[in-house]
Amino acid sequence: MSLTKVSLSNVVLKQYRYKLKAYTGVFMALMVVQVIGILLSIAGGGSGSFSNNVYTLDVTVSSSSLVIVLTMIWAFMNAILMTTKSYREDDFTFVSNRLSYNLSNMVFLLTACIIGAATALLSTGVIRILFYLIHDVDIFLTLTYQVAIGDYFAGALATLLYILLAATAGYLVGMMTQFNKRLIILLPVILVGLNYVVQSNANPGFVNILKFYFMEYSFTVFLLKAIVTILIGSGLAILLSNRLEVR
Amino acid sequence: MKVIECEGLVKTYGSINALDRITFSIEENTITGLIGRNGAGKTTLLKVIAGFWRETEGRVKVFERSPFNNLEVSMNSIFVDDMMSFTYTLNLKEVLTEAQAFYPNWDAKLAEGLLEYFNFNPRLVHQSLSKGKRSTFNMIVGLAAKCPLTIFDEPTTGMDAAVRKDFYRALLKDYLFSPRTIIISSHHLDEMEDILEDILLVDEGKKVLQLPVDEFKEYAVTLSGKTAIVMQILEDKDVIYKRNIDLDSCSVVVRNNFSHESVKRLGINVSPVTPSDLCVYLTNQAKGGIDDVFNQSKSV
Amino acid sequence: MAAFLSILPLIFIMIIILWLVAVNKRLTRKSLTLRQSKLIFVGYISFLLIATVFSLFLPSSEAKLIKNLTLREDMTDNLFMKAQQGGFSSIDQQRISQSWEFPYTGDSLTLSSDYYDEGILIERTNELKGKIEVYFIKDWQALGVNSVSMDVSEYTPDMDVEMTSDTLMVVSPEEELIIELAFSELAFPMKQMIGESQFGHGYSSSGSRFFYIRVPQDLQIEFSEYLYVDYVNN
Amino acid sequence: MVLNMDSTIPIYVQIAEWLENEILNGNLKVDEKVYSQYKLADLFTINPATAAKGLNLLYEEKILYNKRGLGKFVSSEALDIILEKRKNQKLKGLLEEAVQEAVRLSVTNEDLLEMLKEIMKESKGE
Repeated sequence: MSLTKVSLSNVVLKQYRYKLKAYTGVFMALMVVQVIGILLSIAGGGSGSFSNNVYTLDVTVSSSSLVIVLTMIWAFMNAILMTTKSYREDDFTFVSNRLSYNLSNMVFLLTACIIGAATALLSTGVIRILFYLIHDVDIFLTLTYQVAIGDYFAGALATLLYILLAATAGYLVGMMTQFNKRLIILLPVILVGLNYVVQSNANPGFVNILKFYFMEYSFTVFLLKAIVTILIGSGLAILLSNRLEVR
Repeated sequence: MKVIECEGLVKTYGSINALDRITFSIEENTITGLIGRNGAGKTTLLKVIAGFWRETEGRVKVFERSPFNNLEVSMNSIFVDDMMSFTYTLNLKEVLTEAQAFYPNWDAKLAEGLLEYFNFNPRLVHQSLSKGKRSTFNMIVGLAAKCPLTIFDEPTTGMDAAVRKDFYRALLKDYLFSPRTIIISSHHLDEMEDILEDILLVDEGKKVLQLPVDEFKEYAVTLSGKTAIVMQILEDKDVIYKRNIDLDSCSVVVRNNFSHESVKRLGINVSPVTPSDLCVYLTNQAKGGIDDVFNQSKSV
Repeated sequence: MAAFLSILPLIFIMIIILWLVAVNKRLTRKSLTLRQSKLIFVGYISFLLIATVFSLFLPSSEAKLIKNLTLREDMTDNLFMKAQQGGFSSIDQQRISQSWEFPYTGDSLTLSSDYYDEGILIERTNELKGKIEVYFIKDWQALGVNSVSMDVSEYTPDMDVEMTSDTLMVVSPEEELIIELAFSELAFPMKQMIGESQFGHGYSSSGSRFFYIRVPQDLQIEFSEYLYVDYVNN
Repeated sequence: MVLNMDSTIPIYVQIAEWLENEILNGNLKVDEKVYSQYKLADLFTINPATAAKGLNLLYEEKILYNKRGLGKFVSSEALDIILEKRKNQKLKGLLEEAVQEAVRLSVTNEDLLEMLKEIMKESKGE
């Protein structure tokens, strides 16, 4: 029998398509997580009150922020799970090497995150309707911002990038622990160490890390920061897993 | 052409050498039986060959390539064991369709035919199958993939005798139809020795023997007779295994590299050793075997 | 410790989601096939899409938005100023939400209030003899939420006045007026990209309402210093 | 057509013997093509290399001859060779056993020969 030549992209594509069929649980989990997020958003909402001596304003704010945060956690968790042994064994049943395994995982995660971001953004409508139906309010204000289409897309992309950042973090953490179980203990140490490195006299380190992303108001710079982080994280994960033994 | 070449291959876990400087090669289009006791390093060796595990030392070449993390090796080989896992979202038939996408030589007709022959409900999920059925399904995947290198690691786990027989028959027929390099690891040599071409016997991570089955069968003979007489002629012979039958008679397994006539003339019975017995004798860690344990406990 | 407590719910949520995701794999193992999962998920997405379309038609008109605060006529053209210039009679009658009339023959009148500390205009006039006219004028009320302003005049509470011997007491309604306001805001990444502050909401209110009290020309008026009382320039 | 897998005789020898029997029975005639190693492998569920070894055994004994690219054929002298071989081997083997048994039973060579002559006489007389 003659050897079959292979192209990496071909195998990655096949694995990716296989994963779309195999990992439906990921999307079911997304659904459950987002439904929980929607219900929590309606129940709690962000609220505040404001008072002058004419009247007291009782405010309930609805937004899809919580759904997005939950989707980020979902992405983080799923990325970790995808690095685990049981998922990996599924992969290496058929043709695969570490690189194609990682690349197809990443393409799959990217797809899942795009879907997650899209559904998270779409949940705004549901939240708004349920909010309207459930809360007995005097003033229902839906139009708070005059958002330019461009800004809206920037925001949607930023949402996706946040979810991707969470997924990358999860994937890297997962790969580290797969690579060596002892790295689980090392992880908090690294975080605390990083905390010291980036702390300033005004803020502890982790606040600075959060600020690095969350307080970046320039879309271009945020895009750059997020993409570079994602690339570094994915690259590290690939490097780590390249020495990983499977099955 | 040599499909697999190992030279001084070492695989270490902590301080244990699962493979200990093993050197051998496997020719193209042969069926090799990888024989050894539990923990002899069979699975480790196969996983290194399949590219799942990385060798610690030495050289391993599959299709003249280093197998670890090699996509081409992965594409041209399939590793079948009872731990094979398939996604639970796809039923058996769908899994076969997916597998077809991965393997260019995939024989869909064979896969479907075997699925039907072994009475599988194609709408079931792999996880819901019994152990034996699962092994059978894995075997179907392994055969239908028609990979130039097909590795079966203990493929018959859980199969009943009839299915095992069918499996060996199917394997042989498929091999005749599309010759390829097949490695089967097992500790049930007697069941499959007929379809094998070569036997690779490993023990404690080392190669003990690699021979064609026929030569393996003639590798050793049992000499049995009066202990005094048998002992007399053992001088120039390689003793593999010794067993006392009773006080004054014994049977000894020796290398078959002498003329039987002279021995027979002394009234010693010369009989062949079955390959599976020979494997046991060759890989006995404690010389003497299980009997000694009982003898010792009696003497205490 | 406080920082730890604040991330505690987050950890809690993470554990729940991890459980969900992990258990999901086991749950779906038996119950859901690929086709079923696909169907459910497509259903979920269509539900979201339909809801999004519907949400566009929600009545948001309940809020009277003020497009540009400074441009509105009755805000720039303040009624208080107008009345102070002696233009009370020209004020739109609809703006006068309440009026009272008290017979009064004393020489002096004391003004007092419970919480009210906004404008009181007093017009001395010869037209009135032995009585006092009190008008409550709702000028305007604007509520700002972040960058949006809306007119909430209709929520300005009605006031009451009480006359006891020589004191005119301005009484605020017993029950505090509460405006229930709900609004949906953009998710944090959107706000971040638009540059809006992510933390907290900015509320502002501005507006005016005042009492216009017409008294006989020679009535002596006394009031505590915290009342803002002005006289109409005749 | 079933081989004795548990027999002490190697499979390839059994294959060779089976083929010899086929020739003796007249199932395989002179210059007729014999089964290929693959056909034999399929027939007996054995490795084709084992089957080839059996065929080779017969080829070396000149019972079969090779036609390049076509396979192996029954040679003209096959029958004679087989008969000769069987005589030599089987008979010799039986006699060997007889001698060994005689040694065990302390029967002298002369007594053994005497016994043989008597048996031959008896079978001739019948």
